[in-house]
Amino acid sequence: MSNLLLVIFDLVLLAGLLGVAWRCLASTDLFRAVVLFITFGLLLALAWVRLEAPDIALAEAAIGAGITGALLLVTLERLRSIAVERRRGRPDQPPDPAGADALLHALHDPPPPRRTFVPALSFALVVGGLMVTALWHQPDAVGLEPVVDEHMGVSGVDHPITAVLLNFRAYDTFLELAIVLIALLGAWSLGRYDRLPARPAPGPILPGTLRLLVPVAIVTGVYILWAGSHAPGGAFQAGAILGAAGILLVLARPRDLPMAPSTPLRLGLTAGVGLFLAIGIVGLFIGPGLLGYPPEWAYPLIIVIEIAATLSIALTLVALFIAGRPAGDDH
Amino acid sequence: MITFYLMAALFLLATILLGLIRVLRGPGSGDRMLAAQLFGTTGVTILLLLSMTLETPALVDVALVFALLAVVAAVAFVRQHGLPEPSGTPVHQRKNDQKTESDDDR
Amino acid sequence: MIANTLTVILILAGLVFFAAGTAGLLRFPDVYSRLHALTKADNVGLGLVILGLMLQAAGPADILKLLLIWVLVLAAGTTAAHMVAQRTWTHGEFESDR
Amino acid sequence: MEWLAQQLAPGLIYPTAGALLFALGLYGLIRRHHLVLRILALNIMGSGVFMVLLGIAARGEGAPDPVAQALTLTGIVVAVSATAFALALVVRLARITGQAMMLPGPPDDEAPVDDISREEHAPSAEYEREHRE
Repeated sequence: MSNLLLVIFDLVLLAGLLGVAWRCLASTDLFRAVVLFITFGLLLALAWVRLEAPDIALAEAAIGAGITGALLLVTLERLRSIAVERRRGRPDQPPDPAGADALLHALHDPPPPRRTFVPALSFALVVGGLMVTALWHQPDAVGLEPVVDEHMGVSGVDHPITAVLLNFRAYDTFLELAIVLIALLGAWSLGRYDRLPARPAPGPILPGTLRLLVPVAIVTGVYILWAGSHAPGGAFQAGAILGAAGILLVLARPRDLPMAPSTPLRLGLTAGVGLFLAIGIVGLFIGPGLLGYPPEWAYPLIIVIEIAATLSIALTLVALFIAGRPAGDDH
Repeated sequence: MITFYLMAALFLLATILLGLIRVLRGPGSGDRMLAAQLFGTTGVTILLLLSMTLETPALVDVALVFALLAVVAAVAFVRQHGLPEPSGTPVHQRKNDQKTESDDDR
Repeated sequence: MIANTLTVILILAGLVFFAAGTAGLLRFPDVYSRLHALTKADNVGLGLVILGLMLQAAGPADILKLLLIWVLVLAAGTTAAHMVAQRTWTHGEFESDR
Repeated sequence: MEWLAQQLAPGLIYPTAGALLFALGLYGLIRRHHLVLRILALNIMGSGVFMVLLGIAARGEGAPDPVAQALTLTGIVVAVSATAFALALVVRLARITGQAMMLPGPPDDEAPVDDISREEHAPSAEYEREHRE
């Protein structure tokens, strides 16, 4: 009975996911597309739960609920304000007659031309069909679970995913941190941050809620980080939670953003990558190899790297949300 | 008991899918945002029920994170479009024929 | 046994509130009434389910965690409802659809 | 009933749905013009890939493959950073050209654009100035 119910749950969930994704991509109103995408992230977290991946569900919860939605909504606001500015004209520039069009297009996308329907559909169907066929014919394999299980003793932690992330495949995680940092450098190379034209809601409600939520978020982030050594949790999830808390602060802040001074900010952003690399290089000389640790030192080293990585991920996510170099940082 | 939890979770999933009609129809962005907020709470409840069904206590942490960050999108929503100047009168009290500055913004 | 029965009753009551919230979301005429249906029904619904699950919890830590979740959702729901209402009041209802 | 439940095990239906999500995202990526929608399409494609990975990892008896889960975890964080960077690029593009869509081509490109009128996509003065320099 409960097996059958689980199957029904899966089918309803997947139908919902596909339906939401389809309506999202078919929207002409961008705001509607964004709200549907937020819902998509929620359903996705449920799907990860059903696939026995609570770690991923945790990360999806923090990123889907806290970061992506806010990022998309604020991008829409930026596009709208750019369109308004163009229509009105700026002090150094007369109003742009095409501005009215731009205003229309900033938050609406006209339905796509009929001409592209057949080629796009057939291409997507062929690709999807090939993938489905390949997946159905793929033989069942045990995967790497037994191998990981066998080596858990030397990993220094009790949670297999943390062991894979920070020990067995540490180079993946190291490069991942580097990529996140590079994304931030890319965003910073585009210029200084745009001050959002909108104001936060006046009144005591939002500050009061923040006073409750931000401390709880910090405690939860630290708890998730600590839990990572023996249960679902770890640096990525904790970093995402703390990053979301930072984004909440940025959003609620009137006008001026609470940017950290330049040097500590940069140190914090690079702490994860830097410490990881430093410990990895030390491992090359006195340990088993590059990015490897001696088993008896593994636990403390992993904890140190995780703390630094959490800090860096959280700061980077907030900086990516602000999208732009801190003001007064040029020379 | 487990069957009961599962049925409850399935019911809540169905309410989410029904609520999607409101996101699709709108008509205002406030309606859409409200629906998303309801989905967040329903999702938290589904996670709690699933944590009993699948016997995975970690799912309570996932629910905790969802509950913690449920407000972020709503705060971003208020910033989206922003609020008019403090002197601005509520839309309901404006005259229809009088085009105001913040109407242009839309 | 008694705990199980109570859990079932509480969760069922919670589901009724969720159903009412969804019905309100779909059937009520404007944002303000939808808001009202949704935040009340929704938070009471979660509260009842959480009360039901507390009876099944393994220890005090789990009970506290469940309680914290409820408090957080209450705070988030209240704040979100207030902000959506305020924004709708100052901006009008239909500004998203031109 | 039990037979049906076995046929529809998560290890099979989730990867299938993942592949469908990927195809759906691809379709949206090709058809939609607005860059934010294209970024959403890319994210949906990425979610499909994650679902395939995790679905295959969950196949069979016993605990799921932790390596696939760890890779997906890093993938999600990379995806959100890339999304943030892409959105920053879109805002920058909109600031320069006044459009958040793909432009049909450089200003002097005479290639015919039949589906969208030239008028709509005409690059702004600022864009032309930057390209002339």
